[in-house]
Amino acid sequence: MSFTTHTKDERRAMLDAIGVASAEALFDDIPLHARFPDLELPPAISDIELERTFRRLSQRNVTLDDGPSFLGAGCYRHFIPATVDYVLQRGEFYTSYTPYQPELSQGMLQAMFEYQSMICRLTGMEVSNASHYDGATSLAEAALLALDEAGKNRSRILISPAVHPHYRDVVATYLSGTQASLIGPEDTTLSAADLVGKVCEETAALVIQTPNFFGYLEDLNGIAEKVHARGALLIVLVDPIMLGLFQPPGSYGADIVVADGQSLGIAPSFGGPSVGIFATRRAYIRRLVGRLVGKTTDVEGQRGYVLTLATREQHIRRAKATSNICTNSALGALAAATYLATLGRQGLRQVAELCYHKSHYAAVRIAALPRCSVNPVTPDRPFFKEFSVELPLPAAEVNQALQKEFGIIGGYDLGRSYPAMTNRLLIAATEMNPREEIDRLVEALEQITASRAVR
Amino acid sequence: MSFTTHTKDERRAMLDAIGVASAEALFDDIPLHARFPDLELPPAISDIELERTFRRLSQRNVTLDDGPSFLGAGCYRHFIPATVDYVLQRGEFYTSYTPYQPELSQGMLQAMFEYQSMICRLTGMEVSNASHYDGATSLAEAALLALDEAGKNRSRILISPAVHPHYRDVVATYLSGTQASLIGPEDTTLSAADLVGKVCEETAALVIQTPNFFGYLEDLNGIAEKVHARGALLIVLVDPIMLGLFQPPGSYGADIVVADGQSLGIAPSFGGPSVGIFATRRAYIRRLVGRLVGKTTDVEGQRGYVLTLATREQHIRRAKATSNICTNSALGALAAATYLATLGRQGLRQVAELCYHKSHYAAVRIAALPRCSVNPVTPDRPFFKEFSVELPLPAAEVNQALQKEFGIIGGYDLGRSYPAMTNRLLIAATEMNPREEIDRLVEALEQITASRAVR
Amino acid sequence: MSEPTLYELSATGRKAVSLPECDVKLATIPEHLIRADNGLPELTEQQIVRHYLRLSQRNFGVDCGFYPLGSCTMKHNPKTSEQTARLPGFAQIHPFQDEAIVQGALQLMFELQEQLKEIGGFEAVSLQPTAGAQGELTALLMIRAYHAARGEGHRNEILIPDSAHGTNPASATMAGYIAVEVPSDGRGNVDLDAVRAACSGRLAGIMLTNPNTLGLFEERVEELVGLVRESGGVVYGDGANMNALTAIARPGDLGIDLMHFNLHKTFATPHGGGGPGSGPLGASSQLAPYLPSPIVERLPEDKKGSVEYTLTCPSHSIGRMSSFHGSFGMFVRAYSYLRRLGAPGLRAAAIDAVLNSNYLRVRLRDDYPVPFDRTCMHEFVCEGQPKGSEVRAIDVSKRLMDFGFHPPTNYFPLTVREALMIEPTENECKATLDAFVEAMRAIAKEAREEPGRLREAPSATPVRRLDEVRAARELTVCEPTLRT
Amino acid sequence: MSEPTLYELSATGRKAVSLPECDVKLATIPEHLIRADNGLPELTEQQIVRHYLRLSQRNFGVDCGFYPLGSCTMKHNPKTSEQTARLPGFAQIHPFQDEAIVQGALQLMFELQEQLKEIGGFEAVSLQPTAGAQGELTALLMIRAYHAARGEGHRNEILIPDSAHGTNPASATMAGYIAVEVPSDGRGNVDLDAVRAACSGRLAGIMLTNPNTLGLFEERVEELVGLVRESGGVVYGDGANMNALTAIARPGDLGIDLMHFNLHKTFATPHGGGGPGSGPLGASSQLAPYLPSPIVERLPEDKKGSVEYTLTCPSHSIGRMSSFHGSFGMFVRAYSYLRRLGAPGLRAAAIDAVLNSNYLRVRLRDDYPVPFDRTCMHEFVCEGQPKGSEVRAIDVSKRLMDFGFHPPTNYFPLTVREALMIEPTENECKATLDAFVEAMRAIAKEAREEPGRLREAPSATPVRRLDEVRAARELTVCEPTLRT
Ligand SMILES: Cc1ncc(COP(=O)(O)O)c(C=O)c1O
Ligand SMILES: Cc1ncc(COP(=O)(O)O)c(C=O)c1O
Repeated sequence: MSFTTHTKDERRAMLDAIGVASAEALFDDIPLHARFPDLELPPAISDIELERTFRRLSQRNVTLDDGPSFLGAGCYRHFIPATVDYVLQRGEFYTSYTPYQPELSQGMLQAMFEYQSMICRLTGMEVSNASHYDGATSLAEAALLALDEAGKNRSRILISPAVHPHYRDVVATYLSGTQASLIGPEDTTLSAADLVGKVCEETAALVIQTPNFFGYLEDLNGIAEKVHARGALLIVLVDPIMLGLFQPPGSYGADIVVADGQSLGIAPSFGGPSVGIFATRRAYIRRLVGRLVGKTTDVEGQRGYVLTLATREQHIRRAKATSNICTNSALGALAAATYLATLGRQGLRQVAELCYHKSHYAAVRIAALPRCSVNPVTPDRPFFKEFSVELPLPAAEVNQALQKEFGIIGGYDLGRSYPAMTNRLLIAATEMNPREEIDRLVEALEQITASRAVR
Repeated sequence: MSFTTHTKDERRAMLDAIGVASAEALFDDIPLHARFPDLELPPAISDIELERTFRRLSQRNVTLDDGPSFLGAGCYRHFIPATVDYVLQRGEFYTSYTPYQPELSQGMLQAMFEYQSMICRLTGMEVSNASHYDGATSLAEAALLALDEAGKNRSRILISPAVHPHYRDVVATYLSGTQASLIGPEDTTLSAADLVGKVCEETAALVIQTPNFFGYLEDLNGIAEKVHARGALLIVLVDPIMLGLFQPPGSYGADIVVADGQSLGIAPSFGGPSVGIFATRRAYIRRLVGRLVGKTTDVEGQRGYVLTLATREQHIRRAKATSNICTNSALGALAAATYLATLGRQGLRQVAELCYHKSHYAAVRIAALPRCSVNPVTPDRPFFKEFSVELPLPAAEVNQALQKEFGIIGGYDLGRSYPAMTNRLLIAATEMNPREEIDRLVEALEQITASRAVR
Repeated sequence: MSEPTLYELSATGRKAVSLPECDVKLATIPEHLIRADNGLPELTEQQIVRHYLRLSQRNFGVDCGFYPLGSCTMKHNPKTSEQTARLPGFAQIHPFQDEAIVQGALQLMFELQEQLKEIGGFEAVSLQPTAGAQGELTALLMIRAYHAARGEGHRNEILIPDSAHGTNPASATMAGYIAVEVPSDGRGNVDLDAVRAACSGRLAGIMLTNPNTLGLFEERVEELVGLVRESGGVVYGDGANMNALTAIARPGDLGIDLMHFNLHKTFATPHGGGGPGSGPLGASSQLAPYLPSPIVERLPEDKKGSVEYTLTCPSHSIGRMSSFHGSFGMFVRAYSYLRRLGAPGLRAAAIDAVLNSNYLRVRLRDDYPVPFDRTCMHEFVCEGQPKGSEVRAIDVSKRLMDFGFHPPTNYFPLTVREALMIEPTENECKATLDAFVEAMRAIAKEAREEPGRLREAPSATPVRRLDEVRAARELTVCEPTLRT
Repeated sequence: MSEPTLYELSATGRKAVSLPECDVKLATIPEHLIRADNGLPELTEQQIVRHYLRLSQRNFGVDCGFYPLGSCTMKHNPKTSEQTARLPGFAQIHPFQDEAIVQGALQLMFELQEQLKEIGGFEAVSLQPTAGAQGELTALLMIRAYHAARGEGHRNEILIPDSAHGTNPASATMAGYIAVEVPSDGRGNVDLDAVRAACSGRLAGIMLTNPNTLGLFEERVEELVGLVRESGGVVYGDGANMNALTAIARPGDLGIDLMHFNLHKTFATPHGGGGPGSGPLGASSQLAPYLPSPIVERLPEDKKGSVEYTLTCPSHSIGRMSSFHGSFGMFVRAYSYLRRLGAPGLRAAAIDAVLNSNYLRVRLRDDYPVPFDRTCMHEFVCEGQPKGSEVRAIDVSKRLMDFGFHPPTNYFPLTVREALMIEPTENECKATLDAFVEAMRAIAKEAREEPGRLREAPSATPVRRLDEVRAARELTVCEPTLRT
């Protein structure tokens, strides 16, 4: 339907002021054959039907609240405190544009400044931008930054094979527009220490994820020194929840830290939108991508905040900008900031601890099942929140059985990304999984593997 | 859990300032035997458990969204535009107190002034208060006002037997503290015209509901004159949705108009909270109950709003106040105001029309069923939104079958209020019931009455 | 800039919603009952949103800042409760649904009743009353029914301390009682001698607020209760001040027969700009049979079918007090609060409420005399005329607004001249309390040195001081002219 | 009053959430990987709520008032879309759930794809890009892959009109292209001769914004498209300005090969203070095989099991552009908007957007010269230096704030001196437009008579004019010291 704003008289008066007979005449510049096409769109529905239609459509999806879920693989179910949506629903925030006019945007600017501050503390870095689209694009931009810093001769990004496969895809797509390329061995069990040896004079950066895609925590102490000694940068991709408890990448010399911020108060929402975290050293501040908020004062000396170093950006520097990003994920950053403020120092640590203990409990119990092995190949490496299970039958089949027979949303079928791993499941356990759910999963796995494995 | 606000040091400093050794010492005035009891309350649960517990508890209820519903009887499922909750979620509104300090409460005061204005227009009355608890208590207060105005000799409130039975209960309870009493014949089919003859020199007011509990529209033209001629007041209880289309009580001389405002943007919520509408003539403004907002100016001549005529109220007049009401239902009035503004002139009329047509469609189709009769006794009286059906078996049984076999929430079992009507169902159809739902109901009734009626 | 009214923003033909076409055969509408125009404004969704957003920004809630409004317990309203109450399983259920399909709602009500019983020390609780004042009225109607049932229907006096809230005497009148005022003594307690003198065969009961509206715990509460009971009266407690006593003392243990709880004070449900509230009523075993209907009961194990919880009517119930089952939406929020805190959390909350209040009392008393200066409970009352000045409490209040604070309650209780009643609640940080003290001290200084500044306050608010006399004289209480 | 930062409000030991005790056996955490302090602040829920409420009140959104920010299409964000996107069935689903249990989500994506195809006149649409700029980059990478597949990988120039948005050349660079700027002609169109001259064997394509950033429809668009196509180039359309053309003209019908849609402009999803957005990409049949993955496909009748909609990868896909399936939450909102309007509603919206913009153009042009003064589309650009004055566009903008309006876009496009780019959108009432005109005229008068007032503006905002130079010099971009 059309929501008429002007009365007939008003419309007439406006057309008269413009000097045209009808509003249609305003479109005379458009080639006649293409003007006013008949579109085959479904007819408009009323607000009542809209509500019903969308409720029904949404009910065609099984939700993560409907039963236990152990899916992770880059998108997690974490507790979201009610403060987050309270803040996100403030019209002043979510209906505003990028804060180009600081005097009318102090709220968002200060919130972004605080976001940057918390991200700096959490990652141990000196500078954070005000957000990127998501984790994968943050990583791609980090690679571009490294390539730029490294100069023409270094055109390889060495990436750990245990980096999230989607992220590797995205980086590869981004690099397809450059002379550079993404390289990395195939063996997903290689640790950071193994990879560092492969850094050479062509390498612009080494990319390590920790915990990696399989859940292993990488011990990165001493890695940065080696990478730097070989003239490359160290890019670390992290799970922000982990940073509540474990060493920040800044402490072991990372040059760029990127992460997906979905875990910080953002609903999974079928994978998007999320927020990309991007933090680096002060040395690279002029090469940073995206918005950056800085503190200043007004003409009366009052504290205030503005977007700063805009000379890096596309709207000023155009073809020479550090990136093309314009719209970012400010509201996601606001959610993350609210989340971090609400969880606070103790809370985030506690969440990280719960994830650690729950996933270990699940791993230990599953490892005890006769036909399952947990974290095969390298069972002794520390892990966080996620681990993989080798099953006696295809993971896809196990997931189906979990869903249909037990009402459980299983783990990520690693065969979807690694053809050699069709029998392997990646399982995540967080603070949202009470023990009883984990026990149900273990029992279900036991039954499924016992009854079906022999085929 | 306890949410610690003060640090240890702060707490110590505060105790020192007060001059006590411990916070417990502040309770020395309490008799020792009663001090610090051990309470047997369930242990505190974490926010994650809280969310899960409440989600599960809520899922033990079948909701009105889960399937067609035809329940009305004073609480209705109407469309609620998204603007309403947008407004209700504004912390500035819902976490504020009664606007005693107008300079900090202009938002709520203006919103209440606008609410009063819209209620006046809608009812055709001159004065509306800023809300009462709900429809039943509004009616009780209207009765008290009438008794007060009528003077000592008139101590009877004559109430139509077709007024909502719960409302009659509430009025009776309220009157139990007075010398007055509630009277009325038993025959629920009596119209206003029939009742007016029973107004006598003991009657303070005649109370008529339109549409009445059974859905009949009362033609009240000319009634007020007769009531007034006999020295009593006319109190009219309405469905506010109806006022979008039908004559306002002010137009036919009502003295007090009351209503329950739940239909105006408030979720059913198991029956509460709602908002009580209370409007009257200007002549009774000093006898009005509850808050009243008036327009004024500030010292600079700016327009502003304040609570006015507080001398009627308990906090000033104490034992001589017009009522004891203090907390009212301001947020409910805000919801109603937002609803009325959003629906607007055309929208409310359209909703009323839809209710009218849908309920008539349902009535006609059900009347055509072999074993059901619609609006028995007086089938020719006009009705709105609701009508009753005489069934060949107990309404309770029919409701059960509707629910269990067809996933339909049926109508109100009139036997719950009128022992002689155990086979009668009160059915409401609103703009929320698409034709297909009504058809499903008709079909279900046909099957149920055919298969079970012979016992 | 003042905000135009909805009617000023309206223009013919605008719509903010789109409703469905009628999908059934049109019925004949009786022409003679139809109106020409329902008088509502016409706006776009954008206009509506902006209007209310701007209005909201002209309003001050606890979410905006410190709100030490005495007697109102302006505590933080947890955001999780707001989400919980909006779950479709709670918001989208009808009071007349078959009990078998609303067991979750009934269980919640039952458990809330149980917890309130335990907290108050009562035999039974009805959730029916929709606010504190209605809880009072309900209690008084029960007392009336109770005496009548015992053949003592002639008892027609209710004692009410002079410091009581206005709803107390107003409720007494509505219940057909004569409100007999009893004075306070020199320590801020109810004057026991006066009570003794007022105890007669006409005594129906007493309405006791404890801690009272001075924020003081009745030092001889049991003696007082004893006096009333001995002469056949019922002791009603106004539970508005329970935030000082949760898990600290149970009114039932002190001999209170009846008491309403304010879920919108003690149990953190929002005040909503004036309501809705909820005023559940607790009763001792003698009074319990008179509680209003319905009450939720749990069926004994052997009787449970698909129905475990059921609505019942007490044996001598006075009847209903509201349209359906009371303010269910508030039950959800209050129950959520209770489950989040548990007994230790409730006690900690009460302790901090009392700690914060005493802290403010001692820090303010040099500038603002505290007439009954002893350990207070969750609130205290001082004189709003700073020492050495002539300004009035209202001026201090208005000036506080310029410092970003909501003022305390003014001119109540009536027993203290220029009363300022201050209730900080347990949620406030020391930093906030200290900032408030600073502001109050700065104002006291101003009051002595440049009192005009107070009388002209506020100046930092959306409007300046408003002319209440004019409002009452002109009585413009709705938009003056009909839209054309 | 400025608002303290979270760190300034923090104090040791405060908590705003209560997390469960660990209910499983504790595992050993590798000590050497643990950190001592994660550096987060510690606050109560009340502090957090107040902090963000106050910050929000220091921010201006479309919900607050008129926001004619050119090129940004600040239209009303319907509140129903916000509710819809929060339905658990949309918000609480994981991108890796089995397709059989997310058919509702896939259906929604499929239908959104279909509608965008129809509106744009394209063969296929991928919802993958997360914003407009990413849509551009995606398109350019597709063009690169397309040429490479045809053995024309040497084509390395992209023509970009001088009025183009900064993201266009920036995207070209990121995609490894040389951005070749083409000038505008005297009527604000792309200079066709310049394009002709730039067409060579090196031409990879052109990035065309139509209507362009002057708000003007390219008068000879088909000729222009023809030129580029003839020399083997691909025509990319920057769809940021589609709000002028929905149901009015389909870019595909005009020969555009690729175009991104801005759901956060044209289809009313909120801008979120800077994001997240969504930039679905439409493609003609030649380019469609290169679209990023995934795309939702509907299975033919005979192949459907429990799965009707499935994610697929186009045959020559360039790969992924974001972590999962794009900004799903925005798809829900945009689809809700589309279903609410339908084709007639979309056309009506475009018409009113253009009507409002032309109305402002003619009413403002006497005071603010409009360099290309012909019928504009949804926006227009004028000079922000009022006739007869010396003030700058930025001063006019800041002064507008004092009148309660958000300023237009400043200094863009670069082809107009002191540019003010004004886009009112279809939602605004005439009354608002008139009030804006009045304010602009009053400011023009001030600019001539008391220009100092403009240079000192704004004065009615939470802060006065801010020192951007200082910010860039000091570069304080996070809280300076660690909390102790
Ligand atoms: C002491 C006291 N009693 C009773 C009441 C009345 O409660 P309610 O406003 O919920 O009706 C109040 C409320 O302000 C109060 O402070
Ligand atoms: C014309 C034009 N092109 C491209 C963009 C970039 O879009 P986004 O901000 O979604 O990346 C914009 C946004 O401002 C724009 O106005």
